[in-house]
Amino acid sequence: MDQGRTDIAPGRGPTDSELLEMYRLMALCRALDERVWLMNRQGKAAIVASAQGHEAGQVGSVAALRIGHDRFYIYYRDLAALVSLGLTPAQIMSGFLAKAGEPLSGGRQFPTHGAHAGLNLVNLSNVVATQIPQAVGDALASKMRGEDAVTIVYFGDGAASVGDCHEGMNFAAIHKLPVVFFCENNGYAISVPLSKQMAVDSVAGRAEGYGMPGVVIDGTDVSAVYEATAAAAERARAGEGPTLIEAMVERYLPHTSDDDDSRYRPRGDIEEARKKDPVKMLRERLLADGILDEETDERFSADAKRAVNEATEEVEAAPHPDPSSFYDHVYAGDTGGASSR
Amino acid sequence: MDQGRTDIAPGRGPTDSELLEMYRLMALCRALDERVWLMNRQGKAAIVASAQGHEAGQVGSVAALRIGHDRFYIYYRDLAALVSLGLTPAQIMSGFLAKAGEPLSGGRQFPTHGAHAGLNLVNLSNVVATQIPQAVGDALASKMRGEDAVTIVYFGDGAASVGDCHEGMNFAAIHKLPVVFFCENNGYAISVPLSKQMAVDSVAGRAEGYGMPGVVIDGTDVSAVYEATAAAAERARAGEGPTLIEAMVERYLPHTSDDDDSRYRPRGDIEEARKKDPVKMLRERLLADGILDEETDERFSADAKRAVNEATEEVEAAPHPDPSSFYDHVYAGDTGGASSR
Amino acid sequence: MSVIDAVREAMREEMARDERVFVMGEDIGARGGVFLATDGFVEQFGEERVIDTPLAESSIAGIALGAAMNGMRPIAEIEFADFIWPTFNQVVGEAARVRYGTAGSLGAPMVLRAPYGGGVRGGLYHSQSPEAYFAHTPGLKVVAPATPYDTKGLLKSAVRDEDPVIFLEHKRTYRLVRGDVPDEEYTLPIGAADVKMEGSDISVISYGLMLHLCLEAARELADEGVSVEALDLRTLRPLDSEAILATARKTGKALIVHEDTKAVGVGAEVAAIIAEEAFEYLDGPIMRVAGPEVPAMPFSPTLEAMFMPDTERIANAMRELARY
Amino acid sequence: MSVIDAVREAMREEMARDERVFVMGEDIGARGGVFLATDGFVEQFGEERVIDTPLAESSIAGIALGAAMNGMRPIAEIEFADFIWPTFNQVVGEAARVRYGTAGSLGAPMVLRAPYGGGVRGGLYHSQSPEAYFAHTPGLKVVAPATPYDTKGLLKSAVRDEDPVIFLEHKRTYRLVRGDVPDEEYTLPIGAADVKMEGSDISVISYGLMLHLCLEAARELADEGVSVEALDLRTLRPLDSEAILATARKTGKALIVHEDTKAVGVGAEVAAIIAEEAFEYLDGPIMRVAGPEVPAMPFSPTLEAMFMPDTERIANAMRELARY
Ligand SMILES: Cc1ncc(C[n+]2csc(CCOP(=O)(O)OP(=O)(O)O)c2C)c(N)n1
Ligand SMILES: Cc1ncc(C[n+]2csc(CCOP(=O)(O)OP(=O)(O)O)c2C)c(N)n1
Ligand SMILES: [Mg+2]
Ligand SMILES: [Mg+2]
Repeated sequence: MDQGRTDIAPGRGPTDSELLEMYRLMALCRALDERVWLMNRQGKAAIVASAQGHEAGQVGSVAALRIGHDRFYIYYRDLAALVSLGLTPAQIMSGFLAKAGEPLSGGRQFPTHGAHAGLNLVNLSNVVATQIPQAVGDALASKMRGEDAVTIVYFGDGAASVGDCHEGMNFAAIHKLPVVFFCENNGYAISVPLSKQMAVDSVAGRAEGYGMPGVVIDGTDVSAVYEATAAAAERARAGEGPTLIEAMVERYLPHTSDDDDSRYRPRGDIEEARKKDPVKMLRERLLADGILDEETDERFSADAKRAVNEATEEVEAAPHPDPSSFYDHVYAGDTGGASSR
Repeated sequence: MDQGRTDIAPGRGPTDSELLEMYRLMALCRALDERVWLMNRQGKAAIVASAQGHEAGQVGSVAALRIGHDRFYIYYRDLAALVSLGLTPAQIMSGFLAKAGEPLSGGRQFPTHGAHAGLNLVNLSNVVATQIPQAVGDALASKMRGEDAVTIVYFGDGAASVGDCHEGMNFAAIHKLPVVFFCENNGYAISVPLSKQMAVDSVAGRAEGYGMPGVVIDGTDVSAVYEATAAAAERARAGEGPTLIEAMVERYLPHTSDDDDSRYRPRGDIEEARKKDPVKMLRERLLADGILDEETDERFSADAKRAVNEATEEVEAAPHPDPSSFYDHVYAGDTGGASSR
Repeated sequence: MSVIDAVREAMREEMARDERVFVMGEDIGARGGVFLATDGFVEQFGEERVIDTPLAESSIAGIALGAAMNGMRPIAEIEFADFIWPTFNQVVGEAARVRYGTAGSLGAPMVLRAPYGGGVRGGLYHSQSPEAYFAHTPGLKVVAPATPYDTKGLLKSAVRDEDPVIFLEHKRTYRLVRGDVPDEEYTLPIGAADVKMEGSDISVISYGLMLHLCLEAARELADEGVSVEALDLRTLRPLDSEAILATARKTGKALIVHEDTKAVGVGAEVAAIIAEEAFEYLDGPIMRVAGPEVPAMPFSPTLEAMFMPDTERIANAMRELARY
Repeated sequence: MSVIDAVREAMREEMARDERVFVMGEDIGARGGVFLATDGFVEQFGEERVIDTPLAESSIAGIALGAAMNGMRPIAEIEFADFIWPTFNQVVGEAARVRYGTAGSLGAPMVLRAPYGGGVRGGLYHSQSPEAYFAHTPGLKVVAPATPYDTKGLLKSAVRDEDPVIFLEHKRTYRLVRGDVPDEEYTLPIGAADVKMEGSDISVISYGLMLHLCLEAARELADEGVSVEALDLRTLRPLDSEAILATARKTGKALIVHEDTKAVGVGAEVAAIIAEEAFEYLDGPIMRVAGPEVPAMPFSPTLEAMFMPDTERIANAMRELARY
């Protein structure tokens, strides 16, 4: 943790094998991310929001939680969280191409959006910050039933300005709900820099005003992320309530494939940021620490490439959703093509 | 100031004659307040929200500002602010009885609601916290035109939970707008106690998270209120941006005349609070300091009583608004009874 | 039993029946709700299931939604419908699309209750009728009952419904309207209108408080020899278009009455359905009596009276229609 | 000139003309707006009058309202209409009532611009049509132009209007629809519909993107010997009921077309007005072609196509109506 803020105990760190697995996931995600961006440029994927630069924050936090048990409210930039949760490249890519059988929304929603019941994964909408009170309500439900699931909710620095963020955090603190607020602060909301988003330089500084701990961490360092998340989850499970983690990250690419960041972002800015590329940094560290060897690294690369290639082929060949599914699921019981009114 | 919080310089205090005038206004307001409550119990006033217990906060803050120049966004509990701004008891009472010629909304709105252009006074709606971003926009307008008006916005502890409060404060801090956020913390939002409203015990503690100073003051002490407001106004005029003042006050009566506080509030609670009655405390202090003498005090009492009696007679005799005014002012230019569609 | 009693008993029974049901909102705990809809609940069910929330409507809806997506069945109270606008993003934008946007993986079985309507000296901000906005929104269900019997049966169905239901209670009916409610448990189907009075000359289609004024006007008309059929919509989404068309076809003359303002209101849809699908049966224009096109109901009694449709206006419209 | 150019030029001219006019919204500064509606503005007018706001729509509306009440004329951009729901409380609840609730002491001369509509692979949250909600609200004006000429003239009028105007720009028309715009300055009256094609057999009433599909379908029908009159509503509140009634009385047959979902939509009001006031002139049912009753437009191209009304559906409805 960069600036541990106070009453949050240090969490346990990742084991070597966990580190290795996180690196594998980050490399896989990066390969997938580059591919879908390319597919957008080829006119195949209508819209892409890239996670490049954010991977350590997402992978590190998911790794510190219990997949299939804890609960995940993510947002559009969380491709690496999806990969970490175990969605396959083909499943994810089928969202980018909105193909039949897409697991989250049946191709109805933007890529990565929808939900996955088995994974306790929700990415309901594109509307920034709506997930925050929803995640709080989700945690309330777990608490009411006496379950020990922790709900983590991801959001950006822009989202922190929305009223729903305030209302959700306040409620979670009052009821000491098992929530981890995970802010991926990349310094931009599309083109709006942090200095126009807030008069302070950290979202985590607001945590105290709600009565919960807030920590600022280096979001490019998986270990720091893992530790902070583990500590927050422990607090949550112990009934001590929510924690706000602010992971400082960088957005390498434009906001989405529709954006042109040269209109507002100094080039040097990104070059500078890329020096702290979380995937490269982790690779170097694991090599140095003897946790990763070149051979394994090459295998990871090759596997990632193959998985992404296979996914591309599979998904490009897949059919579009059947138009007759259009009227399904407006209300419970709506299936089979009948209009609801 | 009880707990000066940091970077806010102490403001100037009220002069003796200002103190005396504030006392006169507080006593007048109390008499009016008791009368309209009575008129509700008599079935004459449909709804009353009382300011009893809040008077020092409202009178002290208005006194520190420039009437007719600075700008006031108040809420439903701000009867004493209205009295301080110079509305007559008859004008105010005409709102409680919704009579013709009522100056703020023509009897269309709940008592004390509407606006007064000459006084730069806005109390637009009953919807809690909506006035906060409005006041921020109001201050933005003054700043854009290079005017030195300060906008003060009043709200309760409940209002602080609303998203609009967060969004408005954040914007004001970013743009260093000349706003004073004046929270009248009476520990209740109708029946909901502060402990269920927030996990902390002060709203002002949130100011830092926006990048502005926040102070907690004793809202039953006019001098403390005056000083804090004067200091915040000076900051605002100097281009240093907003301040959040949290005045700790007590609500002596039920939330409104529709409420029954015995359902949720321990009796001892109010009795305890009444020991710090701001009107009585100021009276005693001014008598002790020789600023007020018994004779003047009796004159104030008699004047207040007479003004309230005269207002009652005048307003009870006044006609109801002409039904033909019903279609006026839906859009600009709508007057004379024509339907707008 | 009064309407507010019906609301209370429906919730009490559903909470007793199903552990997943809980209530949340402002002042619903010790205070028992500003209209006493949850009077005694905190004593009976405890603070965990009777949650006094902070003053923050957007999150009341958002938190209810999150709890619903995670297996609970929240009933959230919006203290007055006038304060429901902050929930729009979480309700119209989010809850209404949960099932569709997840292709059925998740649902949002939540109820948002709100006292609405005027004629209570509520002024601009305690008198509003928000039904048209929600009735326009696919994915929501909108219920607006008029009697204690319908209120109880429909609220119980709303709580059991798998989809988000906006449940609108006309606050003037709370204590004014009384009626029999059976001791045995029952539910009523959402989406079914109800003929509250059979007739053959003209149809009046209404809901909520206005239904009662329509029935009063219909009784006046009966004395004048005009037979009025009164349809109570009860549910505003989905609208029971079969029942609407049946009565329109039967009498050939339709009058729609609501307190909410006219333009782009629920009455417009009822008129459009009839004009589109029962055109051949019509013997007169489709008429509407509705709130006037002003932003809200004023506080002054003289001005409030200008807003509220009354029995006289309704009876006059019936007479005009009967003359065709 | 394209529609987006018309938007930009209208704002540029009004900002140059009146110091009180300023723009605010997300990404409207250096980025020039996500659709480039304010491209070059920050360079021309400076950061004070071109305000990149935090991501917080409720306050964008609330701050604009406060500035408007204090003498300014803000134009606030909501990045996509899908994100307009958080403004509902400040717009529907507050801005719409400022003049009425202060008996004329204050007004709210503000414009809320929003790109809306689908057919752009926008999915559930970048395709929505929010007009019905605002068109239901007295105190607001709602403008939804279809051509560059109308866009420029109406946006300039909106900025000069003394009351709050919701200005809806169909994002698919931004670059697709081009047209002549005079060099000289002009404004167009809010509240006036426009006959875009004269005809005598049937009337088609529409607005926004759908107007263009209606005109295309009308040209098809002309080849088949059916003469279609096409009315462009342009303003959705206040509706130009005279123009609606004039065309309905002229042809006796009305088809209303909009992309927004059907129930309780703007088309319902148009149908209701005709059914109420032009009943004697009608030779056929009042028909509607509108978006289907699903919560929103899906992202998949095959599913998106199911949502969007197209020329074929419109032409078929015209044929059906012509047969009466
Ligand atoms: C309520 C809302 N307003 C505006 C948008 C348009 N929009 C999409 S993403 C975005 C920026 C979000 O920034 P941030 O929260 O920092 O997340 P990041 O994209 O940087 O990860 C904006 C303005 C939206 N989706 N929702
Ligand atoms: C948005 C909104 N929600 C609910 C209400 C109903 N209501 C009116 S006053 C009030 C409590 C406000 O408490 P607080 O802000 O502390 O002010 P106080 O009355 O204590 O001065 C509530 C819940 C409202 N007017 N507006
Ligand atoms: Mg960001
Ligand atoms: Mg309070």
